[in-house]
Amino acid sequence: MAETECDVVVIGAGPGGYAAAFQAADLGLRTVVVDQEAQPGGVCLLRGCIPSKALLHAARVISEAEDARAWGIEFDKPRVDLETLRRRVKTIIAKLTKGVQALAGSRKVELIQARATFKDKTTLSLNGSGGSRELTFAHAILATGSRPVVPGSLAIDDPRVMDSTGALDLPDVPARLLVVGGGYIGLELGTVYHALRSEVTVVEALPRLLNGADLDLIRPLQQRMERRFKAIKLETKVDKLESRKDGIAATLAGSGGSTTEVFDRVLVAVGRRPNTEQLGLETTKVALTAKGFVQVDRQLRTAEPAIFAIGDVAGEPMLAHKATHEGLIAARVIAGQQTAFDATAVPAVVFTDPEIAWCGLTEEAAKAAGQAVTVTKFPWLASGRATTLGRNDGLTKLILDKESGRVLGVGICGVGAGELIAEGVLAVEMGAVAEDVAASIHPHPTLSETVMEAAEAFHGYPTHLYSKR
Amino acid sequence: MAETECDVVVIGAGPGGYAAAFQAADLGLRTVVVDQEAQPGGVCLLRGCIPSKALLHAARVISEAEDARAWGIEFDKPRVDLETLRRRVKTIIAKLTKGVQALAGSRKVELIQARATFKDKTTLSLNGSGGSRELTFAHAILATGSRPVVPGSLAIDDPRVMDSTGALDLPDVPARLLVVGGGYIGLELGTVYHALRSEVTVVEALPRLLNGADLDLIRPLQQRMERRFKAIKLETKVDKLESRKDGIAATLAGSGGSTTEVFDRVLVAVGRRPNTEQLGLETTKVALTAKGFVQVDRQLRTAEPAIFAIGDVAGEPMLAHKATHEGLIAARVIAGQQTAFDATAVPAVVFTDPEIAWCGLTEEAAKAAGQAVTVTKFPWLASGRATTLGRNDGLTKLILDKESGRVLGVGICGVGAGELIAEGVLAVEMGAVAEDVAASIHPHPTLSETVMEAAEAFHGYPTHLYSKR
Amino acid sequence: SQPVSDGDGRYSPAVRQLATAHGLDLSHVKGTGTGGRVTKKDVQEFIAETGGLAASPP
Ligand SMILES: Cc1cc2nc3c(=O)[nH]c(=O)nc-3n(C[C@H](O)[C@H](O)[C@H](O)COP(=O)(O)OP(=O)(O)OC[C@H]3O[C@@H](n4cnc5c(N)ncnc54)[C@H](O)[C@@H]3O)c2cc1C
Ligand SMILES: Cc1cc2nc3c(=O)[nH]c(=O)nc-3n(C[C@H](O)[C@H](O)[C@H](O)COP(=O)(O)OP(=O)(O)OC[C@H]3O[C@@H](n4cnc5c(N)ncnc54)[C@H](O)[C@@H]3O)c2cc1C
Repeated sequence: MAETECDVVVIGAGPGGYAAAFQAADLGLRTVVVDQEAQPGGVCLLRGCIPSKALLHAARVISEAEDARAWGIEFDKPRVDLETLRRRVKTIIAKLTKGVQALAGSRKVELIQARATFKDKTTLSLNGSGGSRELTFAHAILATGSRPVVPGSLAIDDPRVMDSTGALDLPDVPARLLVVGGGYIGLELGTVYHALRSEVTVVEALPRLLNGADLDLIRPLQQRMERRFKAIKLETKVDKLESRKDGIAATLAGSGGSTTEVFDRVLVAVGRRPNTEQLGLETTKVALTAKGFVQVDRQLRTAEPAIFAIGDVAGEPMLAHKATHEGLIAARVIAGQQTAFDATAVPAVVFTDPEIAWCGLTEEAAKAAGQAVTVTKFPWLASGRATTLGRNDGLTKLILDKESGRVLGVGICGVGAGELIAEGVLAVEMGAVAEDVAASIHPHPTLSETVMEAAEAFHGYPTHLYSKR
Repeated sequence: MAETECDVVVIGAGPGGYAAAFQAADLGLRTVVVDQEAQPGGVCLLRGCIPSKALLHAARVISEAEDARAWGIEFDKPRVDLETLRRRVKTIIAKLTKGVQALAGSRKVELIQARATFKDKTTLSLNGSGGSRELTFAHAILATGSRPVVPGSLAIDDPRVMDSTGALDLPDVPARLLVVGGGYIGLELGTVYHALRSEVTVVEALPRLLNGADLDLIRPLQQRMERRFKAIKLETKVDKLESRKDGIAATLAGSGGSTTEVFDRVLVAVGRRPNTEQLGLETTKVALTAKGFVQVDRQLRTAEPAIFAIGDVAGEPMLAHKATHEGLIAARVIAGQQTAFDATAVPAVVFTDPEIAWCGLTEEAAKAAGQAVTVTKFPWLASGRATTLGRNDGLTKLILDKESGRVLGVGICGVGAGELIAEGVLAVEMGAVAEDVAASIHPHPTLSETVMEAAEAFHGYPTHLYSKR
Repeated sequence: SQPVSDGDGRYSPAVRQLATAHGLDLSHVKGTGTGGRVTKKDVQEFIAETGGLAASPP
């Protein structure tokens, strides 16, 4: 094999790409990362996880301050300075992106700002501001991520119609916001704008929000949102958007017929599409799946043996931590380790208020597969900690193997669910049974006790719950 | 054996006692609980965990609203209506205590309000408002808990000198509060009063706060408190308290000599003592340890075979979840199950801002025992989630067996540490090794990732941390 | 050799990775952990003893 300029080139500096590159370098490989953006971090850092969670933190502070009235702590409505808020988010992004740069530097990972396309299966051409060049590699990791989809019917040329990137820029706080899509991105951003005092309407074509999560977990969230948002319209489609002086007129078609409502802004958050185009993949043997993702095996190897793919471009779930984990595995495989992706539980978190988090098997998936499971539940109504927070709107459930009690899945709705699910993932991965979780002493008073009490329900009664059997 | 009136009598309806009673009833035993209070729940519910955490929630809302200024969310100082706040806490307590009553009812556990003393090893005499009676039992579980200690030198007859119970009553917000004792109760209540705008001074006789926690975990908390409180004085003793018109004059003796300062109120939180007196224990074979706790074996059995003891009265750590866990075990043993207390990790949480939580082996304990451990750390400075919260003041550490990487202990300082430690407990109890924790996919962006990244440091470098070795 | 564990798949990530790395069939490894669970140490000792003889055919 001819000498190449690097052992590994990673295309895309998102959470998948930079994790893969760092791991490769740590394992002694000469590693280069190419990204077209000036700052590393990918969608997650620049226009995804990080800015959305920063804004959701601000939203939470606002809404908790409102709720504090019932505690005798009365705040007047806050003055919101959008410019400072935007700057704060930018500062957070800058801090993290500089962190990634510094980590790359100390690991001697070269970061190149350029757009990469395959010239052939061992050569990339890089087009950057300084011109173009070629780069030969022994291995490539494709980590080009995904981008928002805006269906043709909604793609009108009006800046008031935004995708998630536009909404995160916080151009203003629209009096009336329409969120098209009841997935996590739409609901999270709807939560942000609601806290900033937009009147929020969510429409979702399916009969339910958050496809993939169990319905009983969605209920507490949906109930709270129904009280706070203007409307949540399920089984409703946006047929048409029209620019008007006074706003965007949206034609909403639901079971009850079709109506037209006017909004000051519209957020379209109906899905994301993998970035597989204009990459020169046709010069390689890399193949795509029916859904348009790059096809990979458990070692993250594409049909072209020297090329790997990870993260959003390599398939669902399109989540940062899945990308990172795949990145680490791909790098290890390239470094010669015998390893493969074998995680049984990839957690998903919806950072709304309350949050929803789940991992492993869901109750609905178990039912669909005809799997014999026992589902135990602990409602947060019975949680001391939830009561001290004034937030009894939550539910913790375990999906257990009917016979052995083995933890196959965990689902949580409630404030802080995104942190609580980590214990669930460990339980699933370790092959814990309900008794293991029940016998682990959970500190009092915490929300994590709800996981323990749900586990206690497998063999007996949880201390704080009793129902005749 | 003569027929007794009940299979089990539990003395004390705290988190240890009522959990034991419920478990006993669930296992088919005729169970009675005796408590001198009108409401069940013990110290934890009436004047411990629950009211303190409710007030800490209010404190957190106040302090987050202050911090939100940096985000462009400007709140004016809130109006605090102490009466509403007190009522809110009472409502929370009432809700939970009614819950315990309802759970007792549906389980057919009889609750008797009376003071219990042993007449002999099978008979209690109960003195209630309606007079006295006797109760014969096959087994008794002593769950009488503990009470605050106020050293003689500080026990002056002035209502401005309070113990934790007095401080939780929120008589007013003193302009100047002295907290005697740098343990968790003092620091938690100091945090509450600080948020309500008291100027707080903490004195601690030892050279450190929070004896038992690793010093590096305490540092972020101490630094924040040093910025917010008036003073934290270590190696300082309160020699004398004196009632004056303008306040309580406290003579503080430290390394630099002795000074006298005047405070509007003083909270004495220097320790708690088990309730073993006036129980008629001398009519039984029940024995005490050198420290004054009831002596029990791993089955929670005292020297008197039919009498068990659990919770605060049965030894350190005096924490609600330890009491509950012991209660469950004692009830199972009485019901004939072969079981014993064998938890390796009892977590401890300090619900300050930031929180501190730890479980299993601490670094200091490992060092003291000469145990070969590897300690890996992940500072929250490198956490994306902590950055989005503006709360990089945290640290996550793992204490790992040097050879195998087995997780022996976990320590966390940072916001939400009390919830995060649950994963640590499960890891220790399941015998997880660092790789298990590292390979479990933690959702992004969450604080739980810091546990994963600390685990990654055992074999290599965490993605978000790099230091030359 | 005969499987010695019931192979219910209750293997921790570290155990699974080690088995993948050595191409081991874990049902041949006897567990000494809680409830007979196979620990990483069990796998390491098994490999040391057998030289990885129980490798499953790919
Ligand atoms: C609003 C929003 C909120 C989200 N919140 C969360 C969350 O809370 N948690 C979570 O887990 N996930 C979240 N996600 C999803 C998450 O952002 C993605 O799953 C994650 O970023 C995928 O990482 P990746 O490494 O696969 O690619 P990406 O992060 O998409 O990065 C791909 C990179 O490749 C670069 N690139 C693409 N093509 C080329 C090329 N030809 N040449 C050079 N560079 C190229 C791009 O510029 C980009 O920087 C969110 C997404 C959005 C939009
Ligand atoms: C301010 C404060 C905050 C705390 N915060 C926490 C925390 O966050 N987390 C945590 O884990 N722990 C916390 N604790 C400690 C926790 O409250 C105790 O560990 C726990 O209550 C012990 O439970 P127990 O069942 O042993 O007894 P207790 O809760 O002390 O209950 C004992 C009961 O027995 C009754 N009793 C005693 N003698 C008799 C008798 N002779 N006859 C009849 N009844 C009798 C008492 O009235 C009482 O109701 C806190 C304590 C305080 C003071």
